[in-house]
Amino acid sequence: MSMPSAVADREITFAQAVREALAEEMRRDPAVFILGEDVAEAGTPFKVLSGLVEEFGTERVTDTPISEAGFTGIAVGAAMTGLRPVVDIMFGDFLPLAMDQIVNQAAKVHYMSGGKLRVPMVVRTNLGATRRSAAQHSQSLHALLSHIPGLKVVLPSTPYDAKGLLKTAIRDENPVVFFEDKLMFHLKGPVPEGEYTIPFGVADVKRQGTDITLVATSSMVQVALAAAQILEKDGISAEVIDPRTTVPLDARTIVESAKKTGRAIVVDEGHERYGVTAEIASVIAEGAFYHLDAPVKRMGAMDVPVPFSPALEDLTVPTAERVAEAARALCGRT
Amino acid sequence: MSMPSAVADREITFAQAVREALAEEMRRDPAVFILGEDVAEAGTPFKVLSGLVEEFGTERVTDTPISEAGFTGIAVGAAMTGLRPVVDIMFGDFLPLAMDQIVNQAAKVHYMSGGKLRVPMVVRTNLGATRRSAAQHSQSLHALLSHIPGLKVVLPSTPYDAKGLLKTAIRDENPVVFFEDKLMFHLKGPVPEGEYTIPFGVADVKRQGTDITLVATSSMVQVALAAAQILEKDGISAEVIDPRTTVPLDARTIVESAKKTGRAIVVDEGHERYGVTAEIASVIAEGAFYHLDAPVKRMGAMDVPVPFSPALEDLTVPTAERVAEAARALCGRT
Amino acid sequence: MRRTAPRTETQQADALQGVAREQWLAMYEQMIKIRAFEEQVNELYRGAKMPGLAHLYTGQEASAVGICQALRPDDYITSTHRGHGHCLAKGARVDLMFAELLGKVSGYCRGKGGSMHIADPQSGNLGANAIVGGGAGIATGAALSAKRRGSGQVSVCFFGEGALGQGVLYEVMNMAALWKLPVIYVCENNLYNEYTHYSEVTAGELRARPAAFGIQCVEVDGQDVRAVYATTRRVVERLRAGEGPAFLISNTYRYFGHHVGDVNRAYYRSKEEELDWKARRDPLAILADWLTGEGLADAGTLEEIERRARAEVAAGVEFALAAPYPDPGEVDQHVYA
Amino acid sequence: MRRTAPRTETQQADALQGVAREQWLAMYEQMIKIRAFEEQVNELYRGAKMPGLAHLYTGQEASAVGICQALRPDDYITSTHRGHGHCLAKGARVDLMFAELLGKVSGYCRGKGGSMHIADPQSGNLGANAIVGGGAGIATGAALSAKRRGSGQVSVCFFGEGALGQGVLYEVMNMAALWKLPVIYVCENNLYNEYTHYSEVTAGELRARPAAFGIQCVEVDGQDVRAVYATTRRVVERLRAGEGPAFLISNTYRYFGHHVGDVNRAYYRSKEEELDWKARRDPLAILADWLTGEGLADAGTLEEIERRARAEVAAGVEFALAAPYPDPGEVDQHVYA
Ligand SMILES: Cc1ncc(C[n+]2csc(CCOP(=O)(O)OP(=O)(O)O)c2C)c(N)n1
Ligand SMILES: Cc1ncc(C[n+]2csc(CCOP(=O)(O)OP(=O)(O)O)c2C)c(N)n1
Ligand SMILES: [Mg+2]
Ligand SMILES: [Mg+2]
Repeated sequence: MSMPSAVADREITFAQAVREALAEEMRRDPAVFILGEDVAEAGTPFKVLSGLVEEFGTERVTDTPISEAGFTGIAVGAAMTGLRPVVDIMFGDFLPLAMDQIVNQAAKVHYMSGGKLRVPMVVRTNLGATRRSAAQHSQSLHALLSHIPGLKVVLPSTPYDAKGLLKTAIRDENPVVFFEDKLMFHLKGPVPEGEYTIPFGVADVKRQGTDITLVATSSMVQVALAAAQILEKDGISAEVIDPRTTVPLDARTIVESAKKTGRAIVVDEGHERYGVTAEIASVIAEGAFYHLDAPVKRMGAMDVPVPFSPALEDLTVPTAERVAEAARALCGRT
Repeated sequence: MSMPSAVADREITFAQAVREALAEEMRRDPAVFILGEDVAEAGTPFKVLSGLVEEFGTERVTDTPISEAGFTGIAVGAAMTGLRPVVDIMFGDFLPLAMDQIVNQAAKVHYMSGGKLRVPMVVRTNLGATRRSAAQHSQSLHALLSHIPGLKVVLPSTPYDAKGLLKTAIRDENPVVFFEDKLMFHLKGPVPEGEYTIPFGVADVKRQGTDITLVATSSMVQVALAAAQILEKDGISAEVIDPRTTVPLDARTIVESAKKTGRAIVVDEGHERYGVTAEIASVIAEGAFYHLDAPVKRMGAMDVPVPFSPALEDLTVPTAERVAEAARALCGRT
Repeated sequence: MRRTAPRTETQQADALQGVAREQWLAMYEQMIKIRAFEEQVNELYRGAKMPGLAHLYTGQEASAVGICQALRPDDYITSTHRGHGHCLAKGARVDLMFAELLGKVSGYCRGKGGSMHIADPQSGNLGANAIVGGGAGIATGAALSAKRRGSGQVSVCFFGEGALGQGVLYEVMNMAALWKLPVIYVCENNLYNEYTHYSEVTAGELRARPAAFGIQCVEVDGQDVRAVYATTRRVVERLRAGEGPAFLISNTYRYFGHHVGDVNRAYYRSKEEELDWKARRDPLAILADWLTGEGLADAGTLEEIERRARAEVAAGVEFALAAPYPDPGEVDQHVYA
Repeated sequence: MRRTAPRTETQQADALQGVAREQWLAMYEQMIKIRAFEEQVNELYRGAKMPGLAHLYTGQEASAVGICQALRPDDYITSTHRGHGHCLAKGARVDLMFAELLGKVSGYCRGKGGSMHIADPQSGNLGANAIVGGGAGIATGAALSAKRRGSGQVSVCFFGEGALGQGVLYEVMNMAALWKLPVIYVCENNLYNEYTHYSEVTAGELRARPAAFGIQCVEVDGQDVRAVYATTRRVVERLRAGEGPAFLISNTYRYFGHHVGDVNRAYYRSKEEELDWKARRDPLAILADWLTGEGLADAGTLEEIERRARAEVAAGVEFALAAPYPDPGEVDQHVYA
């Protein structure tokens, strides 16, 4: 069950948290295995999986050819027949290559079979720009997956959440798409030694506040927290809420906060248009309609392919300063 | 330029309108050609393209293998080098197979090349459930495409719009995804003999009204119009607005209408969660914030894979009755 | 048109030794049951009693039956849009299939799947699939799972030759070969992808496709259930011995349209071609001739079998017509497990 | 390790007749320019002057140069994440490339593409691509376009052997074969997909992959620019004659890491292997040896060429470092044409 995220004696990185979750689950359940490109000896280009192949062998940490559709499809079949694959899609940008397997197969098998077949698999992948990797290695495509019934979508924003949510994902009986923020792998945070999981659909109030609600996902949680600090100096008390899973979405916690504060900004690194900010903003606008003092503000990534040049790339993603500025405007303090 | 859609001496079906648009553009510009499965002699399973191969030959109406990714990719390359392909994706459900070509290639080439390369291509496909075709042949996936910068997304709702918008799509210098409603192919409507095109990003007010705004797309426009008729009997005057393109979106017309009526429902056949209704609803909630008398209501398809059984399938899609009911509730008339 | 299988009579005779008369009769019964089943599907469609469409397996019966007879009950299959034959041959019940086709809650998928999505884990059927090539990943994954679990199961991936257009098939064949997975890719070449002859959309030799991954390929006359059965048995033996995947080309023909409404077919194939296959290469006739020729069955026995099969099919239709639709509350059940 | 190309000396000699000394020297210059270019890229990376990463082409120079020398300026290429060599060989300018790598507005893509997306329609370069196999569709489509327009152009699709994992490659090869498109699929086999030896993820024989579609395959020693050039010339001739697509395996080796930061490589390949390739199969040394051996150039000439190339590269770096970044207003330009 969920635990307060701040209480722990040790700090580990986000990458370590992911690795620990995998290792613990693989020890617990021999059906769990990892499939993906350069996951074994290389431990992925991000080195997130380093050491796992040494403990579990290449049977359970298996390098694949560069065949995202193929190995995701293989995972679907393995999941239907008793295994619990964790598939590694090296960059979230490559999800479109495996889209048919995820959207038309994994997400639908349980329903189409009237509940007879199950697909307990995890697709681990990532999101996030500002790494100077250009348009095909920088996307945050979680909105696409969140739109498809049958999938669950997880967006951890701290080492603590990453570990607890990944363990839940692996134990879930459904296909779960798990997005890690590439820029967060080295971020350290408190993670207790002991076993814990975090339930899906339970938002985490990362910071309490009274004047405005900042709903932020994944990479944008730190941005929102930094914005809240800036705002504090201006005498604006911001509440930061991290939904942690877009599907299922903890609409209640989000709406209650917006009702309390009367103002809300939704910050997410996916493109703004037809993205996650649209869903959450309309959930708030509907649920807190009679309590809102200002329109809900959406701040997603710009609706442009991610540019390579640092001079441009940094403009495309919400920053603490811009979020704080928007918050001040919403609070009538400009 | 846009013409009033009601004025024309003849009525043709939606399928005929699509075929006319293609034939006219192919006559006008030898660079235009069609690529897809069973597009030639068969004219597709829906027979929408019947007769084109006879006029233009198999060089310009070309049957492909069952290779959605492959032939979409080929179209991207052809478009970059002087041709104007119109790709036929037999069911919108197969878009995920071509997703990498659309999302990572077609949509981004112009931007990544700093404007040097262009991809003037059209992906013609369809949407719509209630044909008893089950989960893999019934999806309305236009939200996924609408989320990706670099793509334009078109959703015609009448034969008139289909013809004018398809001609615009073919002449556009960008990749355009064109969604036809499968249930509408036999629908007849007025289409003038003469040449016309319809600009993107211009919503069409399909019906004027004063009490509530129904924003509806594609298949749902007829549903909204039928709902408006029901509502008229209840003394509620509904305005029906068809954005016609989700990208670019004519936010102004939509917001102005909502400001006028003070109430809005967004009706769309895509899944509701993280779908098109979310974007449009939040555009309204933000833009008309100070004019709304009630929260914007979203009515998308249920967030379930489309079930086969008629007993279930019909429950998943908004109907005129349910839209009218929601409108009455919003207007405080229950 | 390729109609003979490149196997030697001796090999086949060897493989068939010890196959009892009862088994041949059982295959005959399965084949005729499939045929009768599809006749009823067509009737239901024409009588507007079946929602949507269906793709009939008629003409291809020997392929599914010969292959599935060589499998264990717990071996896996994945099937296609043209899947009724595969499902029945692997052990699905006629009544529950009809119920599914009519969208009834008593159907295999509670009416949620329909004709193109029959799944029956009990008989090893991991589901028909409406995406061409959609079973390729699943079947290969099931083989991976079987191998890891050491269960000795094999996995059979049925698809039409049209699926050779799907890239994912090559991706998974590569991995199956690398990891020596016990999967058979069964390419049922009925000559047409919908309304297009396969040769117009398929470059090179079919057999060269699996060869590209070092996968052994066997080709068989898919109208002769004995050939199909004998070949599959040999292949399955090799798979269970851990020798890695195989590719089986089963040359066959669909008698009717691509789907039930595809009636005017002259623009893509000739009436003569259809009549020729029916007259000379009918799988039921071929087996019946052999059974009677060998004195393993007389006309009466075969008629009795047919009567029984037809009765089962008729009862299945009755059952399905009378069965209830799912409750509206079902609509959002089974989205998540 | 496969190091010899299966061509006969006679064939090569024939093809090379009439190639002037100047052309060999030009190839030498191009190769050394690519090498010097990549050295500078590495320097810029280590000096934290280049944003992001880059994948160096060092060691593979003969492949891009030999192939592009056999092309017309208006022939098309598509390139990969390891694309600098292809782009330069096809005619890109050093300064504009560096500017792009540094995210400057004077770069080929106004700084929007970076190392993995250099595109230069003027030299026929339809773009490097950061999706493995991402150029397959584009190159095939360009060939379709060339054929329809009757332009006589050919299209060259460069990719690493890792792209053999991508299904789309098989889909487009099938269509290229069916429609006899003038496209060459160039598989630069440098033995590694990132950090994994290709043999661990590639079943069967490479040559069997194109054979699956009836596409002719030629294999060449990618370290010997003369062999690469001669082979490509023959292949291009066949393409221009309308004989359909070809597949060219160019056996080569990358000297450095998968990307500039990939320094500790011992877990996937040995130092000895690297040293051996550099010592015995260096494309620059091989050409230099031949040129001097044949008396076509002396050490002084080659040094002069190298000096010139290095000067061009140095000037390019200077230019790029001094060039301005794009204006913030550029960020939402070129989303739509
Ligand atoms: C990915 C995909 N593309 C297209 C279709 C439409 N479609 C359904 S069946 C079919 C032809 C299949 O031919 P084949 O694989 O030979 O099977 P057959 O119908 O002959 O049994 C096509 C194109 C589909 N279902 N899935
Ligand atoms: C579709 C896709 N999957 C994975 C990657 C990550 N990736 C980049 S390069 C590479 C290895 C490519 O190997 P190869 O094709 O042999 O080219 P090389 O790097 O050897 O030139 C991988 C896996 C990618 N860019 N695209
Ligand atoms: Mg077929
Ligand atoms: Mg390589």
